Amino acid sequence: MIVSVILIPFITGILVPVIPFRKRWQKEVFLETAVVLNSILVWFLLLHHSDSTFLLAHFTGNLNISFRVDGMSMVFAGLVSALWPFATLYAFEYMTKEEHENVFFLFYTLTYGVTLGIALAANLLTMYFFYELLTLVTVPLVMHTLTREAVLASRKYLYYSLGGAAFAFLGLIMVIVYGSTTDFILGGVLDPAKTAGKTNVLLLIYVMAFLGFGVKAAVCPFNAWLPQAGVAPTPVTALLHAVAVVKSGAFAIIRLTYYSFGTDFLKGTWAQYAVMSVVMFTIVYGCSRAVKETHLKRRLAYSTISNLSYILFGAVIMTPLGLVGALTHLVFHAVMKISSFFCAGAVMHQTGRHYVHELNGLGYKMPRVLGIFTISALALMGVPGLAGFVSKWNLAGAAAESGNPLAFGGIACLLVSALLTAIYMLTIVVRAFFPGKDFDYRTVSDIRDPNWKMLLPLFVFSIFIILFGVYSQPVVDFFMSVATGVV
Amino acid sequence: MSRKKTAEEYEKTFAFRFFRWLSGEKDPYIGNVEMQPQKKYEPDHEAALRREKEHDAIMDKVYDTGHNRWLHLFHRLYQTTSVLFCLFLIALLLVTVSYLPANGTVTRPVNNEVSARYIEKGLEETGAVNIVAGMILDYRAFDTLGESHVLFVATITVLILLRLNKTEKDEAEVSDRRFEPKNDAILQVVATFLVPVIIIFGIYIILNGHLGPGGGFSGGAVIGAGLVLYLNAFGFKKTERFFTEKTYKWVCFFSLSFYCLAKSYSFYTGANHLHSVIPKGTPGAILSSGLILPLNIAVGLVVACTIYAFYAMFRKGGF
Amino acid sequence: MGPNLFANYGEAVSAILFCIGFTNLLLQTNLIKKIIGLNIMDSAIYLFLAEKGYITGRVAPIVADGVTSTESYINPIPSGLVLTGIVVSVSVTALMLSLTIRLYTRYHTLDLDEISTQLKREGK
Amino acid sequence: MYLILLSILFPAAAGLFLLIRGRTPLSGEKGNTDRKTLLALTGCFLVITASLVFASLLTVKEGFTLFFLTKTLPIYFRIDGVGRLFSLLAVIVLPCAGFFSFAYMKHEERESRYYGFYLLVFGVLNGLCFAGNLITFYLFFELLTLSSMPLVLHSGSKEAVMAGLKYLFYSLCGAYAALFGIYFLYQNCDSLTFTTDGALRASAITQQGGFLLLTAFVMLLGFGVKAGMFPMHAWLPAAHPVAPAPASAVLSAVIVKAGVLAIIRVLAMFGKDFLRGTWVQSGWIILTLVTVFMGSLLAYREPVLKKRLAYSTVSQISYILFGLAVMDETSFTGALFHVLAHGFVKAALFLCAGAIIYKTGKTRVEEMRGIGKEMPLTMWCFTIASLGLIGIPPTGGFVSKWYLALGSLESGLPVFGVLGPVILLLSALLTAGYLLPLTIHGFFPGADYDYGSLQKKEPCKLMTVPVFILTFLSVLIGLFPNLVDGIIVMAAARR
Amino acid sequence: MNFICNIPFFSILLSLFSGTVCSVLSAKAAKIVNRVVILAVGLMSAILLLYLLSTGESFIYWMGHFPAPWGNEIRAGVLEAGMALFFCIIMYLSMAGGAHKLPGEVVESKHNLYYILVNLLLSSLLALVYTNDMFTAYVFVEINTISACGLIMIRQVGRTIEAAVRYMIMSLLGSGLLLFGLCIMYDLTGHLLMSNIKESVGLIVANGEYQIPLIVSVALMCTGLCIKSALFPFHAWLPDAYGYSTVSSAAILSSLVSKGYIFLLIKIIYRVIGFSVFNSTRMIDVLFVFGLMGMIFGSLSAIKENDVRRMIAFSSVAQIGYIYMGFGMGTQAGMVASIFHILSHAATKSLLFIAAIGLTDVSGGSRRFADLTGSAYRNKWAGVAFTAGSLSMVGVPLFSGFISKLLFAQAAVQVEGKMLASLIVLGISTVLNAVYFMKTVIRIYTATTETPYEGITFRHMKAYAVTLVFFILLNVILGVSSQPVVDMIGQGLAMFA
Repeated sequence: MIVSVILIPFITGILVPVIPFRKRWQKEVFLETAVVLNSILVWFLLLHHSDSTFLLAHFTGNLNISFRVDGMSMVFAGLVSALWPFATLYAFEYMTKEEHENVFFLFYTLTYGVTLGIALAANLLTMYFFYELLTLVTVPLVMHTLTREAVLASRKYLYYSLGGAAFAFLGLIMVIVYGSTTDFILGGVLDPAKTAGKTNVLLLIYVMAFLGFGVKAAVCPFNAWLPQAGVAPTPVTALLHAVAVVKSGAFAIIRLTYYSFGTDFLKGTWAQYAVMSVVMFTIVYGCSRAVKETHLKRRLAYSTISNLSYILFGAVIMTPLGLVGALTHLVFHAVMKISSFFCAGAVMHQTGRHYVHELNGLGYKMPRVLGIFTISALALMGVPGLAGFVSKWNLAGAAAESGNPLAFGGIACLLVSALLTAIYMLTIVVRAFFPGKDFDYRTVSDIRDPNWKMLLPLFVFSIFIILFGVYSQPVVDFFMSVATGVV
Repeated sequence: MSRKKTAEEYEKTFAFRFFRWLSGEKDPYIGNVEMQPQKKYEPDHEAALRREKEHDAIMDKVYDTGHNRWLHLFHRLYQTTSVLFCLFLIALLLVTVSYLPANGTVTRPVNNEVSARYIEKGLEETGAVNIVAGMILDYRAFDTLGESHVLFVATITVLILLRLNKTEKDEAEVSDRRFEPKNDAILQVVATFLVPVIIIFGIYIILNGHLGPGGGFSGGAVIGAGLVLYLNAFGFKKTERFFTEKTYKWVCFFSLSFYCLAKSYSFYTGANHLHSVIPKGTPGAILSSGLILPLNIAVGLVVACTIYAFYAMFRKGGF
Repeated sequence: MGPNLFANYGEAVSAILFCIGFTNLLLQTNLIKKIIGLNIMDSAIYLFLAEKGYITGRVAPIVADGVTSTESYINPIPSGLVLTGIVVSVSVTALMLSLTIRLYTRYHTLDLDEISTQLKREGK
Repeated sequence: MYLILLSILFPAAAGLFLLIRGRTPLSGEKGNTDRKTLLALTGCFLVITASLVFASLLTVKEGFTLFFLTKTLPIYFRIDGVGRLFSLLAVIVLPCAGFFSFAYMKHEERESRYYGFYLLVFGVLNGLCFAGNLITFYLFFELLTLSSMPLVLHSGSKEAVMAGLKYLFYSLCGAYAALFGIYFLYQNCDSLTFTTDGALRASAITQQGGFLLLTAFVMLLGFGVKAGMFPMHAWLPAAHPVAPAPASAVLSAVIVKAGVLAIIRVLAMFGKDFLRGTWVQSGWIILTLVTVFMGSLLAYREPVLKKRLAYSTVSQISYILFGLAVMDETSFTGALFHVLAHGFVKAALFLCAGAIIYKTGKTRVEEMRGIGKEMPLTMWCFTIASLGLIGIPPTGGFVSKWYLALGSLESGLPVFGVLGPVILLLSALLTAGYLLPLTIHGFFPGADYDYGSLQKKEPCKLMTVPVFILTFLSVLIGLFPNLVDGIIVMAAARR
Repeated sequence: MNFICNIPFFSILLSLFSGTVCSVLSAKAAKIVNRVVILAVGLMSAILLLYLLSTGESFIYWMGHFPAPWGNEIRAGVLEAGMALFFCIIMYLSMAGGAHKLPGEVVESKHNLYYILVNLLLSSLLALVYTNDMFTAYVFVEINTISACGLIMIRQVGRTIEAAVRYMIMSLLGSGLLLFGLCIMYDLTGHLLMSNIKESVGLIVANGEYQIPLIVSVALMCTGLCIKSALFPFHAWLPDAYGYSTVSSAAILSSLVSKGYIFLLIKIIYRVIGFSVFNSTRMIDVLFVFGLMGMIFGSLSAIKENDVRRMIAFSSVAQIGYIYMGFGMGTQAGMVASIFHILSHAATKSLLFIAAIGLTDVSGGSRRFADLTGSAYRNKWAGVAFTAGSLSMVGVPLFSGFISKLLFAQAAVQVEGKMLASLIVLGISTVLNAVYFMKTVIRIYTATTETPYEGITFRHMKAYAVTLVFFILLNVILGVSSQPVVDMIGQGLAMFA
């Protein structure tokens, strides 16, 4: 069952170029059906999960590839499978203007499977395996346009990701050698008997592994790939570089911190301070770069960098509440960012405009898209009543509760970042809706909102943003039970 | 003495900026947050190619040994360090040598049961009077098999390097005629006398390999020297009558095959503790010591041909 | 310094020769000199081996008059090794020489650095 | 309960309705009838909202929780004394300025957008006043910033947009600084519901006292941004002049007061006893005094009328903040009184300035010689309001400043107890210095004034009546401070 | 004695003999002979491996009629048999994959000479693997060196001949040192057979005599073999030699020849000096440091390289650094990792060389990156194979490179003092690997609109494509079911002791 949800996307993806579809809509229906079915299957699996581990294969020694559904997997798998059908729907419309559709959908669907693999992995090795695989299946997507820019971007993406994985690998080794098992167990698996006297080395390796996985999560010195990867088609940027790929990085870090090394081992050590400082710096850095950036998607990408570090900030607080904060932001940010990316994509698709200064006055011609963009912008800023506020509240609350002085500074960083978020998001909104006195409306006269395939996901996402904003209780409760290990 | 500043000067002062901020006239994002179009990324193939060329040019310069001062300096440094390295190595080895067992004494570890048995039982077990020959062709025959193949593979590489194809060969022939000695009367006369002697001596060494100093390699080398002398005196035309590449090929092939097969048989029987049908013969007689004599002959043939082949190759690139 | 440096004068000489040959092989840019270095190096080793086999007052291990006692002959093994070594050395020298010839006919120089420079110029 | 909700949601819904209905940018071209319906609708909405607010002010006693954001964060509404006071100010000023703008906005584009946001602001303000806990308050505080920003940049000129953004980002900066404090308050309080005398846990004070003081200071600074307190005052002089005059009036009279309200709330959360005598108090007083003096000084040298008024606002709001910072009952009363007094006066002044600009197009003070001859009614109102701002006896300003000075002297603070009143007086002198010349030159243009070209330019009723009302109110509370006292006492007691 | 025990002897002699035979055959016949011999030897090795696994004991085989201290011996254990099998597989695939290039690069009349060299190389590799005698090892090292040199310069362009000269010089230095070390060792012990030397060494160590000569001898032998296997500071000859020779040669050289020397070094460590004695010398630290430096500097040079084959060659320097790092750890686990890496690197590097040739073929024969742009679309099979090889090199799970990385890291963790250094360098080196390999992969998948070169389809390169598929399979098998292999290596090492 677990394997099937990973395999179905693989099979579907491979079938896309193989089956000779006569009409485009047939392909669309086929893909969408498969994806939706798979999502339903995933949700069914999550809701009716058993605690048993499914062993797929022995790798070497006591290392094996196995899958299991636990709280964290439920969060991530649920999130991914909820977003994917919408993203696919959106992609159909978006890709009408792009080439080599089949290759695109092949890898796009493969990525679904791989991401689920990361989510459902039962041990560190399996996760690492899918993590590397994720890099590989997403590279063709980044390269898709095959322009020089795209090639440079994907090259950079590969360097960074593989390089990061190399260091994450060291963490894996530590867990294999010093842990009692590589399975994920909340609270960590390190064996105190083995680690005695080696604490500092382990901490050093933890920091390395953190930064290694952090490459995917675009932690500061290693974030350069993400804005560049924005050359990919928007469905990719939106879903992968705002959700699936980068969140896998964050997810992996959470797994590493909470489920492998264990917070008891890490809390209060220099390692925690080190990673927390890095994360805090990234929060501010990402935002500042976003303010400076004039390319719409790249600006959003920088915003993603900053927001990912919110998640990591929650994770490195290393308390259950911190984990709750991280998970909340993991999920909510996904919805907000995918929504804003889709808006950006819709604008690009409809108008071909890529730069922020080209968006003047579009608000009157694409009110739906930009209205939704405004909502997601406000949510990202953290206006109360929208999803972003809840997650920030949880994060900051956890930081304040932790009593860690550096975490207090982290709250300040969050707020500075919120201010910068306001700057870079609202300037867009203001431009779109208040183009200025001498704006010539004729330049936008033949622009209109996109069709339903693009709008439907947008509407759904904005509804979710508001819903999470005003009524997040059940979700947060669920996260709480994940963080305390009840689920 | 103070004077009134001009407006421009004033605008640069701290006071002006402070006051501007105080009165709320400074806009922090004018010029900062304002969106300016960025330059679009242009793929630049030309530049890449140019870079590559420049790189090559630089490399050229680096490798230009005549004119590169740094390279000279580097060479100096390299030479000095090499000499120092050599001295260091000498010192190291001398120290090592000084700790080695003393030379010429019987008590050294070298003189153990191994050499003792070779000397004591060698005659009996191999049938060779020359214990060294017995050792290399019987006790440690695998080494020697390898060794002959070293020679073989060396000739192969020399062939690869220097053998010419048909057209080149003709040219080489012409230049060979022009530059090499030919029809030198003294040489020819002396060679007429010497060559048979040399070759017979070589054959003697080969045949007596198991009885006294000598063996296939040395004898073969002597024969080869005789052949080379013959070639020098009479030229390729004469030698080609009896020794061509084909001859060489087949001689080598048969000798080595024989060597291989014979030794295979010997090893096989030895390892499987089978009785070898090859008789040891009477020690001291020509026809004795089992396989050693035929092997010496085979090796001698190969070596003789190879020595000659080396010479021919070096001189002309063919036979 | 150990006790046997002067007792082992033969080995000492071979060590020095070895190093000279080694350095020549490493250092000289002229290919022929390199080959000479190689030969010096090999010869040093043969000298070393010969010294190993030698025992004062004994003769070469060729059975004379049926005497097969250990006391009368020197150790035969190093001699055998030297024989093998010589052949290897010959082969290698031949190979090196033919390589040299080949390079010389092509580049008209024996200087390895010069050859490298010309090669780089060729660009292939 | 429903009244409160209605008084918040109705204007908001009405505003949204106007926004969506009239989103085409060229709606002005559709002719007069269209505009009339728009005005009529807006008028109705304003009146209905105002009556709803009055009704809720009078009837609602109980607080209620609307829903929970997360388990521990309820959206909670309650009407208490302070809220009532501010709500009163809002419910008077907003309709006045709204009706004023019917005339003023005649020639502007996209009126519907303006009114839409205006109504939104109204609703949000109501929410702000009625908020019963810090989170609810913060929610509306943010929304206030967001919804009032379009009013600032309405004209759409480059300066306006820039000023609007500046306003936005300054306010958000303040709001986030405040949010920083809220996180820690949340950690160290049992609940975020407003109290009167400090909600901090005793254990928290002993353990983290120093840090909480820092938090308090950050919060004060943060909310101080909205109130134009010294280091972050720069948005005010940028935003006021570019906004339409009625919008400036609302900004200056009401929205800026939101910062004051916020600070009162924060003060109550931390408790005066916790802050009194600490470095936070002294630092805060210094900031307010600097602001008071600096604002007046800047206003004094400013040639553009609306900008001069803006600087004046900077200065005056810090009067209020000073009153709060002294943390004395009397000065607190003075501060609350000044909220009302300044609110009416400043609204009146801005509306006058708007009328002048609308009629004559003059913006700089030196152009306004003889303006009193052209627009006598307006200028009379302007003069009376000026007197109120300076603090000449019959007006409300006198009463408030009296209380402020008195409270400061009573408080027994070491240096500031005396220094405060001195600076207040100095500032009052400066106020006189920057406001009265306008009156003097307006009515007595001097011998070389060309009376031949003089023509009456008195604006229409829609403009004058709101100015009258506001001026009248400002005098009224000065003459009969007891009218307000009731509310203020209630506020001081129940806060 | 079981008949199967003759297999090592048979396989060595068969390949030697086939070399001789090829000298009189035509090119075509020689090729067939060559293939058949490799296959036969491979098959025999497989049988031997199975036999050894079933008995679980190694055996000694007399080369002649005389027992241990007198006669010559060869010895076969699990590790030896496995290596022999693996070498045969790699060699066969390399020959098959590069066969189509041979006619273009080598004169027709010299083809049979080429096959002679390959056969002799195989025999020397087998002898190095099986031998139990130091001097025999030396002799076959020489055969190996000369035939490798022949393989380099069989394609006669200036570069290869120069490279061959450089290769020969370095190799001869190496052999000289090896021989000298060997002589000293002989002087100290009086034996040439490995097992006997080991006994004597044990005695020497126990007595405390001759410490300095012993260490110097070990150092000389190690240095000699390091030079021959192109450990970092001695790698100058390598890029040209691998980069310009004909493709089969490059594949064989990089994956087998240097590995033969390394395997000999392992034998020396285990069977001659003894693992513990070796570890007590400072030699392992030296190896460790140079290994680490090789990992870094090899990769750095590869990054700077503008020629795809030279880049792959430089990558070999880095990979050999990995192997020596494993030696340097001085633990059994490190050794297992190194040996596994020998296998994995051999499988990967030859794949890369052969895939690279496919790519350059469809780019007008140029190896510059600028010309390779988009070549993976022109030759899909080579593109995929190159990608797979690169991923393996970078250490992506599913491929063999990952397992060796895993083993190295696991081994490193167990060594107190060297853990951090090796882990960090491992990480950095992976990053560097990623940089240059992924650069290439992206480059070959970058589409170009106008290209003067024509693509090639499956029909024109069946053998080539099939070879590539086999290579990839080999990689994946090593990567997925590595456990048996690792077990086997452990078992083999246990038999060594």
